[in-house]
Amino acid sequence: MGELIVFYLLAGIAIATALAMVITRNAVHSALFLVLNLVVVAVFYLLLGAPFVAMVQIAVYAGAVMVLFLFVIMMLGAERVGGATGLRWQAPLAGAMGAALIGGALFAFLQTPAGLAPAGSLPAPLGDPATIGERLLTTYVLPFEITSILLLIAMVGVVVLARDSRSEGK
Amino acid sequence: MGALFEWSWLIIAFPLLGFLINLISTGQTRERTVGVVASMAAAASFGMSVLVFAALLARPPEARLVEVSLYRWAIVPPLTAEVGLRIDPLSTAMALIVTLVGTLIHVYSIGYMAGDPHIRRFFMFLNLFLASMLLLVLADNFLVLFVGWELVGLCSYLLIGFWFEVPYNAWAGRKAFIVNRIGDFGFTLGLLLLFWTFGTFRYGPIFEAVEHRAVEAGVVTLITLLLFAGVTGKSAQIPLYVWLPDAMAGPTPVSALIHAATMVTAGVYLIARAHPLFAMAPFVQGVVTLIGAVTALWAALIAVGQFDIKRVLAFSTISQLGYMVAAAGAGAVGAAIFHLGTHAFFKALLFLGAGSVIHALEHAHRHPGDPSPFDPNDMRRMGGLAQRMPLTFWTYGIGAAALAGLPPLAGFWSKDEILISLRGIGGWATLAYGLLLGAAFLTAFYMTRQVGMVFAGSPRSHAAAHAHESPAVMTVPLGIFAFFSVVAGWINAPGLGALSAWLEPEHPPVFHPEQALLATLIALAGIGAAWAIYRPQAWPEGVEDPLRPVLRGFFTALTRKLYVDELYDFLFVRPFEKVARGVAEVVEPYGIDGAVNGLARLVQSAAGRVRRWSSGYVRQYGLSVLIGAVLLMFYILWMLR
Amino acid sequence: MVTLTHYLALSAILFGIGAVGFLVRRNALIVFMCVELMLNAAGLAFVAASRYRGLLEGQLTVFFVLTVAAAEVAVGLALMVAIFRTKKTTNVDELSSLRG
Amino acid sequence: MVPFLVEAIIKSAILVLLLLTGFAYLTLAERKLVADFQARIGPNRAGPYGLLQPLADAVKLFFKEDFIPEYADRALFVLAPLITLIPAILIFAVIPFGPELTLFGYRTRLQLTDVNVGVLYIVAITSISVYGITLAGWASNNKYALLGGIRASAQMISYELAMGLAIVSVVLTTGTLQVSGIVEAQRNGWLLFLQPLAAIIFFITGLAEIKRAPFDLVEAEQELTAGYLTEYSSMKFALFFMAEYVKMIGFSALMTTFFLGGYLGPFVDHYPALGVVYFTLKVALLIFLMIWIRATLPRIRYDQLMALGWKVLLPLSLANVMGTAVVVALTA
Repeated sequence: MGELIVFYLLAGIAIATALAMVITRNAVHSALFLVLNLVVVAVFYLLLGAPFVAMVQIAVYAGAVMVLFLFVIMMLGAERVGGATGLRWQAPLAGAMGAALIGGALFAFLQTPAGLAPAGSLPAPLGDPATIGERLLTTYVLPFEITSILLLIAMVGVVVLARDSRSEGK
Repeated sequence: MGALFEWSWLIIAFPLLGFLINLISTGQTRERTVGVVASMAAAASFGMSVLVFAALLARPPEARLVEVSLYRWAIVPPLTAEVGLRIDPLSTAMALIVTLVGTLIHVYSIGYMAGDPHIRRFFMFLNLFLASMLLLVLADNFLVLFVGWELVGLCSYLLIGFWFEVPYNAWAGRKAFIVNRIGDFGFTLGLLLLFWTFGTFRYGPIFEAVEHRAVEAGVVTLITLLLFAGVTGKSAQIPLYVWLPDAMAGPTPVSALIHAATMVTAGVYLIARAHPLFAMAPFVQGVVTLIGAVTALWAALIAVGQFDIKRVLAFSTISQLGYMVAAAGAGAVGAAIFHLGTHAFFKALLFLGAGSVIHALEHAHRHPGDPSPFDPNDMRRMGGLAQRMPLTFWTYGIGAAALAGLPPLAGFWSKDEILISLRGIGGWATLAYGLLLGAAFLTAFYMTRQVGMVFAGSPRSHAAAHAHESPAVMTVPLGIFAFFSVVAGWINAPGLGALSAWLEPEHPPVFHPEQALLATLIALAGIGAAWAIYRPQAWPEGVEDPLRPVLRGFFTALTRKLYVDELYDFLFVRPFEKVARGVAEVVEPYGIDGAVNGLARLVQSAAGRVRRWSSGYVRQYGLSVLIGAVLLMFYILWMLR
Repeated sequence: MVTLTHYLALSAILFGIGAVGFLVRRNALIVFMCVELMLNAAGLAFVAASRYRGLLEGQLTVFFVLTVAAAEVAVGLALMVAIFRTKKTTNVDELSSLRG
Repeated sequence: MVPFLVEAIIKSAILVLLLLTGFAYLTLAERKLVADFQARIGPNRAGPYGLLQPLADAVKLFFKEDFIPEYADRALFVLAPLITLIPAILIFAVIPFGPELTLFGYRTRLQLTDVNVGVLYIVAITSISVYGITLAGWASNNKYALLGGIRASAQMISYELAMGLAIVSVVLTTGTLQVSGIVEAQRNGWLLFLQPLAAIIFFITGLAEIKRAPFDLVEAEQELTAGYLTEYSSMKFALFFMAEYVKMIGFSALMTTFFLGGYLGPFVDHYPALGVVYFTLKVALLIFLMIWIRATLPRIRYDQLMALGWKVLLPLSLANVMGTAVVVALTA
């Protein structure tokens, strides 16, 4: 029972922050709501026995990715966006489609009896950093390495993209 | 010792490595380095062949078969294609001949090709050529043999057309390739039929099945006929010999390589290799023997009427190949390979000698700066070179004598053995025997004619008068080849019989004194007849060829190669061109282009309408994706309902 | 009793909100954030499934998604800065020069 | 469940109380010490030896006018000090102050929680402590404040990398992500001696992370007036001030835990309470060191700061991680 209350409380916060993020006019506020949402999801990860992923989520998403977002927003002064749009009809259609997506998914999940099964007894070391580390460096070492190369490529790409061509050669 | 065989793939790998090194080396590499690398690769391959040969020799005769599995190429049930090597007396003998001759030609090429701007490409192809031939020879199954076979064809194309800036050379390369393709078409069919019949490409199981008579003779007849079609292409037999004379368009070392070691011998090797199959099809054996004998005579006849120094040798090669094919067809594998080996030496010698002559003439011509067009291959512009190029003359003379079959030179022994092997069989073999005797006479005749025209008398052109001996890097291989042309025959001389003992221990070579006498007499007759016509005293000033007044119209026919090219042109090339032109002028513009253009126009008009969807609004694209996802989801839900 | 369905439903709702936000907002940065929200929702589903199936792979997937998302954000934001330099806007509707 | 909660609440309450008083007297200690270094007397009017000075400061700040600029983002302007303070306090959740001991017949660990991802937790919390300052700068709607905020976050992000890598060296050496495990691994020798380079890097980056001198560019009056603090006054300013000093304590505690053997010391196994004393002494020593540095070194320039972070500390720490990995792999 307590578990359910915690779940609904957190789920409420998650949905509220997500909605707030989409609705609010100010991009900085949006970013902060997203940070809140990410932190709530990290708490869910903790509840789900995945402390490692939860910590990585906070460190990477909240600590790095969203700070980057804030940076760019503040640097560009892009809190509020002006200008015209030629897609006035888009919003209602998008809303309807989103509702259909959520509705269909909910319908599908509620229909499936397997999803209602309670959590089985959890093997103790699941989600424990040592287990994850071992698995990453044995079974999934190839994707792991590929990821590292991907990060390197992204890094180089960002340096190239962000270099101001006007200041080149100085 | 067994471990050595595991490394026998190095025989193929060395020239391939040379090829790769020269491939990746920069254009700045000194040409000397390029040639040395290629020659070293060939030499290393020869050394490895010697080692493998020695290792095989150390084994008792019945254990002289080693199969080395290298690599599983592809498994497409029921086909398992494996790359493996078969080390046995036949393949090692071939490998030795190929690598020895090949190495000497590589060395010779360093001198001959000096100064050519594309020397790197030349040596690359030369190495690849050698590697392909060795792959062909050492393969332990027909599929890999076929790979080598095709690679050899490719390399010959590349090398014949090496100086492709001259349209004739490119055309000659194309001709060689296309004519070979015709033979290969039959060969491919034969391979397919072979696999269909035996379920494998490997020699071992196939020969075993043949030995136990596990397959029908009719099928084998068909298979061998088809394989022989490939042989007529590669080994230049009637009716597909026409490419070989034009293959002279390539640089002279290439001609030597093609004639002596790498290309044309492949067909003979194939017959020898597939001998158990041919043995089961007596009809095909008869066909092969007769075609070989007829080719021998026919080509020898044409050779009499040629003026191009290399062209004479080309027809001579066709003729000599006829001997080998006839022998191999008659089941005398040992005799065929023996002749192949001796022929490799003296034909390489003759070609390199001819190259030396051409080289000298070209330089002599270029030196005084004569602007007039000049064909250094034309024997009518030569003469009197014996005094000016003594080394070339003497070595060339030895090669010619060996080819003519004068004892005790190499050609005498091997030719004799072929003739003997045909004698006792009777029937068609007797006919072939007769034809080959005729060819022997003509061989002696045209070789004497050539030596007379090139070396005897007085110079008939400015260039010939100013020719000088070639450099040592060219004359030394000549000397080596001359040495082998003398002694190579003794390896299988009566009483020694080393090669036969090696290849087919159960058939020791026989020696009939009366046969030897007959052959010698015929050769001497040929030489005498030629000398009577071509000796300098009998040659009046201003006459193109003293034989022309004797033979009149027929001589013209001979110089025109008996009109075979024209015949093929009329029978095949022209009709084909007509069909092709019809396709190009009617089918393509209206049928194919029409369809393509119509499709393009359709796409264009459709795109004009569809592009409005591409509004440039990212959000709209996103919406399309979402709509698609929602529809897909509901479709799946509906399916799972 | 919290079941897998609870988490999947929450994940679906978050994903839907992200999707709608992606389609409705015009600020490129917020559009981008909505993508992150969707990724995050998917991650939640993965970890929940991982928990209820007793498999570690779900968590590993999230780990990889996280790193990829980090790379993606870095490149995406750099692109956005570059675009802003020339176009002086982050309104996605004004970045439609690839119109057909 | 309930006893666990009660225990946690009691522990947290004690912790927060200690931190608040500790912070207050830390300000006094700093002023006194700096005064000594500069041959001054320092505050000495409020109470004996100025011991009541912190109280006086608090009262003064409390009664100042609480001013919010007109065009500021009000909500964030108010929240920013809290967002700054909270992560600073949260760090203490995983720091062990002493070994397991029995208090009033109740066996407990002098640590709020001993999770197996403690080190990751520390990294995560440090990484989000950027927000408060950045937001304070932005919400003030003031150029100086915004520049100060952006400078601060750039500084913190840059130095976080080297700091994280120094921590990675520690984790590699001890083989655990559990903070108590790292302390226990130092029974045979402090990591300061095993990983001197990592310790130095950690100390320098730590100074930059908490923006202590010589890395206090964020508050460089000559360039930015008071940086992100420009528009703040009264209690909100006090909260920022508090966060600064709590971070100082927190960083010293981390340094102690990672490199100075935490609560370990002679006889600690027999008298567990001694652990707390050792811990406090080590932290005090580090704080003294920081004040000393502040009183001694001049502030470095911004480009020097970035160059030091990216071109010296990051490569060094990377090299250190690599070396450590090789040694660990060879000795394993």
